[in-house]
Amino acid sequence: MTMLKEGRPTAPEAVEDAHMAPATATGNRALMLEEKLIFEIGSTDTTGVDFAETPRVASRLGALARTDAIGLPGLSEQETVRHYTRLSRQNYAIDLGLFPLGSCTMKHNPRLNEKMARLPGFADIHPLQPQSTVQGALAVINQLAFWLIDLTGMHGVAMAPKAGAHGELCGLLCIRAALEARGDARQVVLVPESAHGTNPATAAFCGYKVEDIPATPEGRVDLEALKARLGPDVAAVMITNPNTCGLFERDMKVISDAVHAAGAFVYCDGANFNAIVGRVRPGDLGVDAMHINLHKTFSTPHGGGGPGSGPVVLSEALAPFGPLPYTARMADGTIHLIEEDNVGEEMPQSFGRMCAFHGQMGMFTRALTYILSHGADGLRQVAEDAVLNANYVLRSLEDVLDAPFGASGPCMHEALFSDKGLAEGFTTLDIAKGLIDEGFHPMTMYFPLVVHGAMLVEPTETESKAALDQFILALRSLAERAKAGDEALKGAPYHAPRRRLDETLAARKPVLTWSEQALAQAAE
Amino acid sequence: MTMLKEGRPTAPEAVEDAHMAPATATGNRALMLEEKLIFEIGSTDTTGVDFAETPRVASRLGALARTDAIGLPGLSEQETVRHYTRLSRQNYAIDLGLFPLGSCTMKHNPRLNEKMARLPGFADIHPLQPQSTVQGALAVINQLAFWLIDLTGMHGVAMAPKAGAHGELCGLLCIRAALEARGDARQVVLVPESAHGTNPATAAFCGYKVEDIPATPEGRVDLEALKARLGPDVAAVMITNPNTCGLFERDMKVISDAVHAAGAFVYCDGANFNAIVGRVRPGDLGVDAMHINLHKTFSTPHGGGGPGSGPVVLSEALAPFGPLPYTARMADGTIHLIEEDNVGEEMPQSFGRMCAFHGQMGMFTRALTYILSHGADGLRQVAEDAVLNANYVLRSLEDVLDAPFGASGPCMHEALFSDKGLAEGFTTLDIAKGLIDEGFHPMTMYFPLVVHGAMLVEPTETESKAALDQFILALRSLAERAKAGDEALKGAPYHAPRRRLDETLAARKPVLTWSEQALAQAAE
Amino acid sequence: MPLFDLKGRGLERNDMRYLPLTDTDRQAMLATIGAASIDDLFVDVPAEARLAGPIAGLPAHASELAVERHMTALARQNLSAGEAPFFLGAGAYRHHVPASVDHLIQRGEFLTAYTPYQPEIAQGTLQVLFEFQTQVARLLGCDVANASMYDGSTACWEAIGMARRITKRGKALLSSGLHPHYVSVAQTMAKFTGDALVHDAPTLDAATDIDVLIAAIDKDTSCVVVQYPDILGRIADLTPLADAAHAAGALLVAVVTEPVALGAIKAPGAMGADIVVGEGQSIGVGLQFGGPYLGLFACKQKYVRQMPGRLCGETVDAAGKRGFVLTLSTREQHIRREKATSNICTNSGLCALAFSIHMTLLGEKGLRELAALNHALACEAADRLARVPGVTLVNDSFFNEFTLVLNKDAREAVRNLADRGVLAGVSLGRLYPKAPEIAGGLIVAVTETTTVEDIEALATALEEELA
Amino acid sequence: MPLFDLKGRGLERNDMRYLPLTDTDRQAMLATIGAASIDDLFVDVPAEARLAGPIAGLPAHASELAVERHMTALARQNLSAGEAPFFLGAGAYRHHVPASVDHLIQRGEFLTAYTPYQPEIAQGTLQVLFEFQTQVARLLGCDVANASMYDGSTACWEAIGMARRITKRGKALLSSGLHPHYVSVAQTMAKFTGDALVHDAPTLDAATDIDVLIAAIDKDTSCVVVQYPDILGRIADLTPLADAAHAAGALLVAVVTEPVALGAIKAPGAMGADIVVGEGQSIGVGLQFGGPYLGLFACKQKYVRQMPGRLCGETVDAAGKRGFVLTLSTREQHIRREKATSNICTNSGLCALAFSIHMTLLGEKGLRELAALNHALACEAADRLARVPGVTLVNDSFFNEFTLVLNKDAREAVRNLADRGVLAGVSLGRLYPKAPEIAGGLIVAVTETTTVEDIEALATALEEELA
Ligand SMILES: Cc1ncc(COP(=O)(O)O)c(C=O)c1O
Ligand SMILES: Cc1ncc(COP(=O)(O)O)c(C=O)c1O
Repeated sequence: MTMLKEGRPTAPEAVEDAHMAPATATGNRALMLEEKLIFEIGSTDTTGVDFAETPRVASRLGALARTDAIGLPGLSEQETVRHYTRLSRQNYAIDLGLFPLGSCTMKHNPRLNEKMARLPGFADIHPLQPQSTVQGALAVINQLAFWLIDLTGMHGVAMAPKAGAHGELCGLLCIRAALEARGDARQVVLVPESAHGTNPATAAFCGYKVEDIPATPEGRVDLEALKARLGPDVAAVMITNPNTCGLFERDMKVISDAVHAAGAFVYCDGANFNAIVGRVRPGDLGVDAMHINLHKTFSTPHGGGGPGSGPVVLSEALAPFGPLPYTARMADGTIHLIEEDNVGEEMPQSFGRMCAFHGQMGMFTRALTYILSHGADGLRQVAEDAVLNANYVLRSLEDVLDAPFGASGPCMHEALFSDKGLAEGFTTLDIAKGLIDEGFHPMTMYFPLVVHGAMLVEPTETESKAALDQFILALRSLAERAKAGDEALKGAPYHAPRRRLDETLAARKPVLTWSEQALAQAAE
Repeated sequence: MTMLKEGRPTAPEAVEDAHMAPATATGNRALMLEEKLIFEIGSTDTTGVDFAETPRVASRLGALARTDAIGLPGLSEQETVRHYTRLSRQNYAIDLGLFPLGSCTMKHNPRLNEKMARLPGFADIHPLQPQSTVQGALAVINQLAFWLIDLTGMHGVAMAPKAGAHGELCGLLCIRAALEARGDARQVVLVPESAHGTNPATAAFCGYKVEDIPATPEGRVDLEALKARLGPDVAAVMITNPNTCGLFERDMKVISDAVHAAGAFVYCDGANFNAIVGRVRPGDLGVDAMHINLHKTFSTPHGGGGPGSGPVVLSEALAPFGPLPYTARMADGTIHLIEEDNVGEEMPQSFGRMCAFHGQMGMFTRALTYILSHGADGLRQVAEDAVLNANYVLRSLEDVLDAPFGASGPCMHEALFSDKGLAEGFTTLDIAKGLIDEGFHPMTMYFPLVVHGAMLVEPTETESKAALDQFILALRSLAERAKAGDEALKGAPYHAPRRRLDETLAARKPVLTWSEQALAQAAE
Repeated sequence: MPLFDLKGRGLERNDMRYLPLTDTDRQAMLATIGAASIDDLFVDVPAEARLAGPIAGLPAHASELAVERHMTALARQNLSAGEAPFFLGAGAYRHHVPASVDHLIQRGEFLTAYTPYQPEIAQGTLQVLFEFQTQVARLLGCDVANASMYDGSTACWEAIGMARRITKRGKALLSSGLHPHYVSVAQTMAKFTGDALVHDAPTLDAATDIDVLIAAIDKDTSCVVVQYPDILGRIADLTPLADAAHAAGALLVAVVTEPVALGAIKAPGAMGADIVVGEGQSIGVGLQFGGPYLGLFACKQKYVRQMPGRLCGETVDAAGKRGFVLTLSTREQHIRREKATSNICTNSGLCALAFSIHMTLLGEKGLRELAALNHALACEAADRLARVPGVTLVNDSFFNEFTLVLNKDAREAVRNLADRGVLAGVSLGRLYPKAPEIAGGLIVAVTETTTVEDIEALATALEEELA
Repeated sequence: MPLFDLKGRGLERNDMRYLPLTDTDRQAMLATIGAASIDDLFVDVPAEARLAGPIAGLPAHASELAVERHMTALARQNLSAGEAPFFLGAGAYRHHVPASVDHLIQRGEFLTAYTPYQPEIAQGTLQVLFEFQTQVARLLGCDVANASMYDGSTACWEAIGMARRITKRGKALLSSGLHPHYVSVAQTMAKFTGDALVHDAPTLDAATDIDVLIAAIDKDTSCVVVQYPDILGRIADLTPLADAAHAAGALLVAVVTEPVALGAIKAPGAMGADIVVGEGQSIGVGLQFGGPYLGLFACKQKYVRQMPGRLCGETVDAAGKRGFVLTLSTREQHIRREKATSNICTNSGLCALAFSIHMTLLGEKGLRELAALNHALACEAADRLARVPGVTLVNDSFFNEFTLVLNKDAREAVRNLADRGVLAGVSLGRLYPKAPEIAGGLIVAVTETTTVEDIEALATALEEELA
């Protein structure tokens, strides 16, 4: 052993003992640190913020001063930074690797977008400032609105909706308002079984009865069945295109024509717009309303669950019913925010306001930055590369994984596999958890519902070929293990911060907040 | 097993098989991702940056256009973000936990400081802009300079030095200039054996002969020996106070008086200023020059090795010899940057310029922000809490770890232990590597040189009692294992991204850059 | 239409900074797929719907530098709150957010993660949600809280819907002190769900409409919705209202648009509110011209299975270690589809994180100090502004926001003051264009970011404007 | 003296946002230690040196909000490069740094790590350094590069010192085209080390002083130090100089202050330079009023053991996996103390990271495009400015920087133009106050951030100034 004079060895002995690792006294494993709850480490008289002296005044709190203990622990700034840094390290994220959640479009989130959204001129302005003081912000909304219209070939756009589901709501409200305006109180919305849960939920949320549309064996809407069901009670048909099986609805235009002929409207779930942006305009397919998840196609970050933004593009028939407020460019170049205050007689049929202010400004600045960066040419390339990547995954794995619609033509931006052919007792979940150990986020599991043990893989265009190849390698290895019945796979993940978690227990005895009591009980 | 209708299990089987973890196909271990070199994953025709079109011009490159391949790989933005994010996750850092490197003052780096340094008014100004356009920046330098003087009780300050070692250089240049100005070409600098390596290196760097000062058995400078060595050949004595054994040099004032009486100067290494800031002014102890590591006491981040900043406070005797440029506030309130251009007859004895521009502006804004945040009261508290934390560690562990100077009085901001008493064959290195598995950065090892197997622990004031208690628990457990001769400890770390690395191999056959050739050889 | 020449340039496939595939890659991949060209992958798109080239109307791709210049120029066309004396509130408040909050929410592992559907590698987000739910429940004085809604106004509507499901009644009484935008949102939805809403514009009195509401409760009432402090800044004890509602079998829904207030005044839950919703933007999120914001949603334990939105719960892993998962998802659209309690999916996760971090930095001590400071500065401002000739103060109770009556149309005054560089507050004319009788009203908010100089600037400008 | 009232307040021990200990903690810890009070821990400080209370002259601690306000106000007193037509260079260049660079260097694991002394948990920093060393070596055309120095000027001095150690000679010839601040730094050091330096101010000719230097080389010469492109922006082939130096047993040290140039022009190493040093600020780091910057240091393989600064090398771990460590540390102060090759310890690690990330984003393709764009814009600017009456262009070769001669003192012109909001360049009067014969010289730098409008603004302002 080489050793310096101070007694320091400089070359290690070779080892073959990775599994000898003794448990640590702290429970930590080097850089994977266990972190307690703020309620366990903080205290109500510690703070990480200090303030200027409070002037003495006679309180005017209506004799309602809060005197009880609230129970909010504080931490010093250092402890706070550490708490959240440590927690963050227990997450997977796009920044770490491929995040192929089907239907979620987990593409790269450019940092320029974050920087632009934080310019004080955007981040530090109040929604009710006089319009003369927010012309730049209104220009952002207005420009984005126009470009979304250009990209979709539609007539108008509602910028207010705060996410995809909120956009669905906006679209259906427009449809209902349009129908009511012509005195036509239709009550049914048709939704394919493969649709995302928000579609039926939204339809129900605004008072519609939901009925299924059947699918063909090749994974598309059954046109004949649909036509047969159309009638005077049907208000709208909700279609996802490309659909959640990853296929383009070839008959979209025919469907739209049939729906329109039956006096109903076509709502398109635009969550999968990434597959066609710059190559196909939904307006050309007869769509009446479609939400666009800015947090998918236009790369605003998902943030662990939100926020998103779901502008809805509208056909000429629906545009007059859209929500307040909206922006309009005047002849003199100024941009007006049209709201209750100044709408006058301009938009008499608007269904009204659907959220407190003007939508998700912070997402608009990011999405506009994204569009400017890509341009018309880049966006078209986005769709092409997204589709190319998905087909590459599909065709590279269909020999080891069942691709139920592999014969239905090329897929669009996502590749769908099923659990068919795995050894007895092995499930999609095992493959998913195995991917975790391999350093990937799993694909969407068990959705769409039309396929047993569905695995929906959406790589997006921002993945390199090298990243895809590594992912394919990992998935192939897992498929082989699951087919061979490798029991070790059922224990995966082994290397993640936690082993598989018990969801049944969580739902059976819900513990939704921390309490001193729960702690005391646990200690017993 | 609970199972949803789509075939999804919701509760896991209980496991006892953590060590069954099979190797992954990718080599990744869930969130601990292996990452190749950019030269292995990038290509020279990929880029993560795009530019506006280049106008066509006739080149005026003096016929020296670069035509050879440079060999610089590029990555798309997504790949770049991933590469560096993954690499970052292989690092330990203050943001993850206690980083008790003795002599390094790894305290919390407030994020406000980062934000302020990035204001365009500070970050995006050129060092040679007309002074009328950079008054705010000059005010930052000037204000910081004055407050450093206040905090140290000195006469002047040189802001140019770019780190502690550069500050030492500045101080010794002042001393040499002052001696030469009086025609006194002394040639020797005295340095304690416990001093940081930069002290002797700096003295040698500017042409001095270096001699050791002996220490007393209790870990302080041997006053009598020092006095005996002083003489007409000694230019300066370099003392670290608090010293690197973590002790305050009680006799500092007596030493200074003796040094001055012998016609020499006292250079104080101020790396450990954190122990006394706001409580003791070095100027009151007879110091002539002292560098202040803004990246220690004033919390500018270490950044994995730098940059730092090392302003040097100077006594009245040395101030006239300080470097150019410097700032001066004029009667009209404007601040002038005094440099060759405008120094006139004002600073005839200045030893000149020691770096291209005006020092580490980016560190000045951070340090000033830090001082404003703490105030005089907070800085005093910093020293108190830093010393309290170190003594708490010292006294909590001296029963299991040898504390060679534990009887020499309270320690200051750092606690020193040795490897005495560990089982045969167990070293300080084993304890350090064990700490890694426990989730801590090791302490400074094998420094100072005066103690065998030294472990120098500097917790800093920004650690909570809970963090210290966990650290003490871990170190106690490791000390016990090393005393009991637990062989497993010699294999540590087990959980880090790498096991112990072979430094001998690295130095014997240095591979300092990547080359295609090296790759080809490895593949053989 | 772009303000600045973006200097975009034509398509060069390999130089888009966000797209990693090279043409060589593309060819190799097409070969694996067995397709001759990209176009072959789009065969299922009807020929007439395939676009031949890039869409007209949009510029070509532009460099980061050009885009940054363009966006910066747009940003500079706005007068940001930090550049002027600033007094706007009315549902969105300017507070100082510590720098560490924004630093932490930008950690890629938080920012670029999806909803935590794979809990083994999402414990970071999940533990934060569990902590957030606890913080919100405690702040609002409720048993449980969810993992966030879009914003306060949509949370408010969800509460009305939930009250309908619980009480099986369809009439909601909305206080005249409820934010008019929240009222509008509810009215929009009610048109379609058939709920009946009762509502008037507020009057400029010191007292709230609690007594009116109590009198209006009847056996058809599903809930009473009351804002606290209300749109004019007034604070009333909700206990009598809760009692009256409960006596009639109705629920009390309380709405809080300024959560900082709850560091100073009683929690609605503690006064008997069954559901408490709120806008969380004040803590951690910032103004952002109205969004994204943060809907807070909390209620009594017994109603938990009727709640909308995601919930995070505690559990254990296969090795017995504590961990967190999304739970009770049988309430949610992805499991229950048309029978879900709400259609919400994407929520305000990152804003919840920001809220939770800011709240952790504050802690109870900091929150109370912050609230006290807001209140004290607001008191000073109210006193100063009430001394301006032509100005009357409406409130006798308030937290950090109060209403003045000017001797002229406040909308005009606000616009004129903006021209002088003072952002004076929110006029009632803007909020209630159809209620000319209260058009003199001006809502003024004061927070820890307001300086004495700001207050003086507003007072002076008002003096000149009203003279 | 502070410009703004910081509203600090007196000491309240528990409310400092950065200090986690509570008074309760402190008492408990003192008890463990066995000390009665904090003062007892300072017993070794002589009584007369113990301060009784907070130091006078400094304010009390202040809130984040107050500090941010204060610093922002100071920042606003500066005219930042983005706010004006901007043409300064002369050793510090304004380039666009992609947003992702700053995002990544702020990852806590990079920002708040120390020097990688514990390689098992510092592979992130170490791999970056290994990549950085390779990038720098390739860019400069050398075999090896170190892990960074403070800045270009100190790297330059270190190179002279290294040449002395290698050649055992003490006379260095400094080109008149070497940045005058670099010359000053060398002169400062040489006063103490005894090296002899030969140097003159430049003349305003199109040709560099290569021939003069070749003629001056003699057997005492340790090295010739030449900047490329030089301070006036001129570019000369270094091969003859390298040959002449080598023939005399001397080394050629090349200095590059604008590394972007090496995307367009030959690398100094390829022309025979033995040591190439540079200022790396242009790539990834930003202007920052002069610091922190990034010293680049590269040389031929055979001189590696004479290099200053840290080196990262490849090795394997105990399980046989590739890993990286700091190596050859027997050159360094912490091992060799007074025998070290340099006293440097803390270097510019984070700036090296920023450089490396930016270079990875660029890649060879991007770097070449960036260089081409800089050069093209500079050519356009030079042509435009040369047409201004009273202006003559010195250079016939240049990359992105050239020198004009004005018909008046350029220092004054620069000041006057600044008053009109144009940051015109760097005057030779400021750099060479003792050389009045070149006081008409103005160094103008043009980068990808310069717009056509900026060039026009400078031309117009110069026309008016010189009329
Ligand atoms: C197909 C589909 N539709 C709708 C939605 C709902 O969108 P959001 O989550 O933005 O409300 C999603 C997103 O998860 C989706 O994938
Ligand atoms: C005691 C001591 N002196 C000097 C230095 C050198 O300072 P720097 O690294 O800033 O050059 C250090 C820092 O490592 C130190 O700990």
